[in-house]
Amino acid sequence: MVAVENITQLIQEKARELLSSGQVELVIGYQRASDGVTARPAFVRKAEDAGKLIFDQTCTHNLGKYAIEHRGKSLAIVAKACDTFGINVLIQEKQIVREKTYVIGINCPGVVESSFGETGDRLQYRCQICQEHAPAVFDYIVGDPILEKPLDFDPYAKVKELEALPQEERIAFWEKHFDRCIRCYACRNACPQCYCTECVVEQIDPNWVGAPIQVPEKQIFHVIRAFHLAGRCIGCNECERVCPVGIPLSLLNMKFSLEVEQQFGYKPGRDPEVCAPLATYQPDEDLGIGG
Amino acid sequence: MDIITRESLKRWLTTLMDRYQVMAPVLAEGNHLFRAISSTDEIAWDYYNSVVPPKELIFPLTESLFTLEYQNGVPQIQEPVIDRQTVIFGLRPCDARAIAMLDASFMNDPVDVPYARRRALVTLVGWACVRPESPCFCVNIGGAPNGTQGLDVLMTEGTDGYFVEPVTEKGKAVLEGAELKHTDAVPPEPAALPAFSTEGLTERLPEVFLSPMWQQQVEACISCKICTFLCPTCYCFDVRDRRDGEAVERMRCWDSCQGAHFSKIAGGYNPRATKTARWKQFFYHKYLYYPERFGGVIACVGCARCVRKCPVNIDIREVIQDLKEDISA
Amino acid sequence: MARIGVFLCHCGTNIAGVVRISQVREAVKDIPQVVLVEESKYMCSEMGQGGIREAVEKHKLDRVIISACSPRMHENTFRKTVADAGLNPYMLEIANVREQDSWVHADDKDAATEKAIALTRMAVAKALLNQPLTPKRVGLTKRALVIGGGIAGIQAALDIANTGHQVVLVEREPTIGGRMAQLDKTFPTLDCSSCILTPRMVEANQHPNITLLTYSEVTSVSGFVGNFQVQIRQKARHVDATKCTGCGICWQKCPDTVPSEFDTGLGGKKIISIPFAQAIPNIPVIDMPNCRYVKHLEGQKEGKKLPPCRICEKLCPTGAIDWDQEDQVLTEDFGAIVVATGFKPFDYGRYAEFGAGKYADVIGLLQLERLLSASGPTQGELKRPSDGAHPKTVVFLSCIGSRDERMGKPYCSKVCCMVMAKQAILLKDHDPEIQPYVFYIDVRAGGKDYEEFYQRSQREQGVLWLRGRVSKLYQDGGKIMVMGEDSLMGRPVEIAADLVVMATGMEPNDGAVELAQTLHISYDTNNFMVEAHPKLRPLETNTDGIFLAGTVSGPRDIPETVAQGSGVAAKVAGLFSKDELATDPMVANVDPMRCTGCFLCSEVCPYGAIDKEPARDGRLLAKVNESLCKGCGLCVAGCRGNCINLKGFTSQQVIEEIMALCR
Amino acid sequence: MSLDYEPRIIGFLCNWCAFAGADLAGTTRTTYPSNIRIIRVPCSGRVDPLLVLKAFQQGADAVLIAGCHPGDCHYVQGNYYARRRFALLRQFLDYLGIEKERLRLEWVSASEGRKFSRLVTEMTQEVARLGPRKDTVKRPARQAPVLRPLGQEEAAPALKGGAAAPAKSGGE
Repeated sequence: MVAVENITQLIQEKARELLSSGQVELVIGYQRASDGVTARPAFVRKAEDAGKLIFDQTCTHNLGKYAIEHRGKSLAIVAKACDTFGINVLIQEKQIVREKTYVIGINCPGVVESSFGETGDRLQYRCQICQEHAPAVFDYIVGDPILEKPLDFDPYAKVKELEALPQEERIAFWEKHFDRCIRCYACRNACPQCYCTECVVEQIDPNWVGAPIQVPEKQIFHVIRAFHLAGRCIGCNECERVCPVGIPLSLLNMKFSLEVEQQFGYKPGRDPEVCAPLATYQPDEDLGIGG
Repeated sequence: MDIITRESLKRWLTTLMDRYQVMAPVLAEGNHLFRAISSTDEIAWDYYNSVVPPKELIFPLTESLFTLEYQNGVPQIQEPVIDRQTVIFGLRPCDARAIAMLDASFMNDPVDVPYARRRALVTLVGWACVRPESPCFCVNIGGAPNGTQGLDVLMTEGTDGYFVEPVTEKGKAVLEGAELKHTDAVPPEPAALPAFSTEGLTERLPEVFLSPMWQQQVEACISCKICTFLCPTCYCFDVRDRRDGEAVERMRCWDSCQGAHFSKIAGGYNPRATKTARWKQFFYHKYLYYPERFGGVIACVGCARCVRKCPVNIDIREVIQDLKEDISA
Repeated sequence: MARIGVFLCHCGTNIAGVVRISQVREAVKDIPQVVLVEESKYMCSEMGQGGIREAVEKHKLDRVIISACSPRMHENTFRKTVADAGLNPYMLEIANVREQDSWVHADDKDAATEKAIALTRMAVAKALLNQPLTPKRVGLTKRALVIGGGIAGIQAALDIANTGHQVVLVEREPTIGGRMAQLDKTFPTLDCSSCILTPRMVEANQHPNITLLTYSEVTSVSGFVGNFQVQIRQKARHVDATKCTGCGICWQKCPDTVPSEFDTGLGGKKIISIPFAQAIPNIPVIDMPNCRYVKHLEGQKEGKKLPPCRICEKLCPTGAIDWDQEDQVLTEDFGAIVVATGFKPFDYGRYAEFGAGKYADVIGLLQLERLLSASGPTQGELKRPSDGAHPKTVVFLSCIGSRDERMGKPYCSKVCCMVMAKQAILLKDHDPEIQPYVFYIDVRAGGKDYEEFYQRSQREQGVLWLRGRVSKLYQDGGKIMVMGEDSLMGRPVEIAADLVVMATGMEPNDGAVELAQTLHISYDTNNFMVEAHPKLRPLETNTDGIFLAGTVSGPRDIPETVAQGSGVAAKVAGLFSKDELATDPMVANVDPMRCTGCFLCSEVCPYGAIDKEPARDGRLLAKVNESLCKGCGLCVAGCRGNCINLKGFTSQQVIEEIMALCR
Repeated sequence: MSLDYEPRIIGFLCNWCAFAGADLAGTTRTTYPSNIRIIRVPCSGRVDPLLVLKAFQQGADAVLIAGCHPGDCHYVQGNYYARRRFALLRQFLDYLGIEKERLRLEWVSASEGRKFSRLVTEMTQEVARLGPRKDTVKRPARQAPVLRPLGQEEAAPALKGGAAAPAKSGGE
């Protein structure tokens, strides 16, 4: 793994400073998990507790989720490069107030694949394809800048492979995966971009999806989830990470990312001032619609 | 004690398939799950435990309770037929014990008919855990890696086959025709698990209901339903009607106290609006309410699925620890 | 439980001849909530409607389904019917079994019947969720804004003012009058344009109910019919209107001259000047960038020494020159807005083959008007721009920027043919030796006395009309060589012309699109603003309270434009005859329990109808301004959380419709 | 017209252009296949993609959304948003196995009755050619396999001494 001790130390110091000066009332970061090897979210309110904060390549969680939960408070949040894109989206969508959110941005070396009690050196796929290791928004930045080098492979390769399959195989592919879904909604709830008071898939009136935990409903749920993330998903891949039954959700999100990028030339979270692709239009664009 | 070689075991299972639907752990895209099998080759012999507990085979994620249909103006009510004899093969003692707990809640008066029907048709052939590892903690909560409770047959993998221990008459019946050989050898003892005690928890939970500890424990909770859906002893469900033209199908689907809207009542009031309140419900149900009703039995079997799969590593073992400290404090 | 009455219309044989009504009756009568199924030969007839009214009362119906012609046909009729029967008019649903069933599936009675059943079931399914809706009532400001001080705007302003209502007339230029003021004479009567226009200008200026805001532009519009708030920027003239008497000393003595827009660049104007003699108001404007004093001041910054001038200031008897004057922004309330921003002539410079505007003696219609006009740069003496010589051979090219896909101008500008005829005749009047040639594609002479006028130009004046296009113009010494063809004779024609006139078509004025966006009204692919209905509502837009007059919505001649000005006035007067307005109750509404305050809704709302309202915890949540909302439902589809619904088209209702159709 | 497969097509038509266009097709007696079922909406921009998903879930073979031509939207810009939404959704559904041909957004003005009927004819044939849906989004008509009148089977017995069922310790 990349050496990140100094990052841990800098985060701790900054947290201490922010809390003792009263500039923020809460620091959201990472701490060591109960398995002793991976990380989990930490919520620090007292300067003396700042010592438990850590950062290493097991810090995979996107903490933006909690920024929404604690909206209104003045807080500091530890955010990897991709997490800061999420924060931008939340600012764009008026879910958090920039001024009240102190972002401790990290020049992120990428995080590794890990599960309870297990971790290793293998970068997560989303980090293998990452080409923006520097935070898009921050008040304080830690970690050495990372040299961006062009990918020698197509980040969307997996999506395109699937696209290339014959229809029957694609259907079979998704059926076999959605068959395992138990509608625990972990994918949705882990997503920092999902913050609806009452998600449409749980609404009874109107009954958009229906309660049955069966393939049609499960599939509709996943389509809606992915569609509602179209032009908003910043690829943190929390959804896929938390899925207990290993559904390749990134293949759904990345399909939309691909389309949004190709059709509208838009990447979410880079600039909160830019209008989201589904909230704007070009009068003369064609998009293969209308005859 | 009797022993059966792996080969005869396979033969036996294959013959069972004529009379029974055989469910066993299989590897589905890298996830161990219980599924109906048509060949013993599908069985994941090396599995540790299934992601989704086998309770889903008796208490399905979604089941149809009845269907109401207008037939020339007259409403007709029909219910699904449940008549399939089933063997669940290879489940772990913790999950079998959990099923016994589900039985208590579903089959006591008033009896939950669909559950009872399905349950009556199921025979449980379990596998002892020979090499249990942390975070499993069955031994600390009244279970054992080779416990027999809830099982009809217990099998324990040995060097030259599986030790077979019929537990119930049902178990004996299902073993008919199995090529068992007597042996003097004894099943291997399971590896030891880190020990901690859950003594006195139940009794003292009422005192700590208002402790700030609960809030701290679940600060990171994202209100997903993993812990409850993967819990072998959780059995909450939601009853919904599905309309199809003028026909209505009433179905029940798994639900979870961890879902933000689970407790919402007519008019929109939600008595468990905070995740702390929901988390407390989860814990109190397992460690206080259930025991109060069912002879002090804690409705947790220490399978640690919740620990392994929690997206934010809320570790019930830590909770128990905190609780002890909080109580002693 | 709901009590639904289903009424099946035969529409004579229009429906019953194809759809087996009895089968439809059988299929719907067993729906639990349906208490009554009735048929009528013509449901819209007085008898049919009477039947519905009786049934509603007799059977205590709370919802009515009418399976008949398109709701676009009779929805309002039947809403009134059920309202008369004491039901809320919105408890009605119509199944479109004529236009969208029996008439299009006449070849397949089974299919048509099956579809009629499906559509009727669908209507029932939707109606079950209908809620009584009641329009909201709002007051209105009986004061009109007219944008554009051309003849259309002047006419509208005068006619509105004469109904006793206040009018503000906003004109971008320093004077009102518009294009008509630039014309010499008008066809087919050949009466002098300014002689008939200027009295109207004066009248508008003196009318007690009219406020003129010249040299002003509308910068923002908010609000809705009856209650618009409009911001108007009054540009600085640097002449104090309250002091200026229009004596004219300043523009007589001002040392510098620049090309005059009014004279289409052919003549000059002083730096401080009025556009033309009869300008209203008669108050000059200083062309600051070109003014010596301003240059002097700027020079000082860079340390240069330039003469300060300030002659106008020194000579002005009333001290009206005000160098420090700044733009004023006024905010005014109006109940109605008339858009009459007119047209501009097409830029013939875009035709490379015609010299791309390089040849001085190739001019447009408007330039020729100025050259012919007694008040023009040449005092009406016809001199060609290049050398001031008197042209003898004048060639007109028609359809310049009209009926020309290449230029993205597929439409006909309607007046050019007549203008050419008029100008050709005028040329003859000026100098009988002139020989006008007109290259035309077709002659469009639709209008009272127009054809006769065109004939006269040929017969009495010997104007030569050649049917055919001109392929090329090029300069040859003092001549402009015109290469064309006479398609009637079927031979090429080459004419050595002294002056070539481009019959430039009409296109919307600069800033028309921006204005349309400011007003939230739609404009077509040619940037002409769009009428609510091309035939039946030619003066309205799709935004209530905003009206169109004149060439802003398409090419027109003066009579038509004036007629529209008066027509619009009638519309405005009609609007102002009410004391309060009812708003359409089919509007969106936000569920504050669900709203997350992301305001995606307000980003997609075309009408700015989403207000921000603080919730208990201080966060801003969306709230629909029902007076602004037009019920398009963009916000509904835009909202991820399904926190917004559209009354009359709720998601629940559409889902029920889908389920009814998919069963 | 007879097809080897009779598809069910749900049409969401905007009230101002497409729905009027469909009416015009009727007024001019321009016939087209009856497979389409029309739902009237104020604007193509009102059509929430979730409604389309609902239609597919309920078993529609295809969905047509028709609105005013770009620039002609009665609500100025509704069809532009619709265009973006459905351009994305089509691609995505195709990815999941619902062919692009099954979801179309088209422009039909109030004067284009013929275009509408052409459109429906062509779409119906196209979808008929595709045949029934092969994806798994579609809800099967009924869930339970075999049904019998309620309560004919004797209810299962309660546990003997159920309360004691689980033992405190499952050890040996």
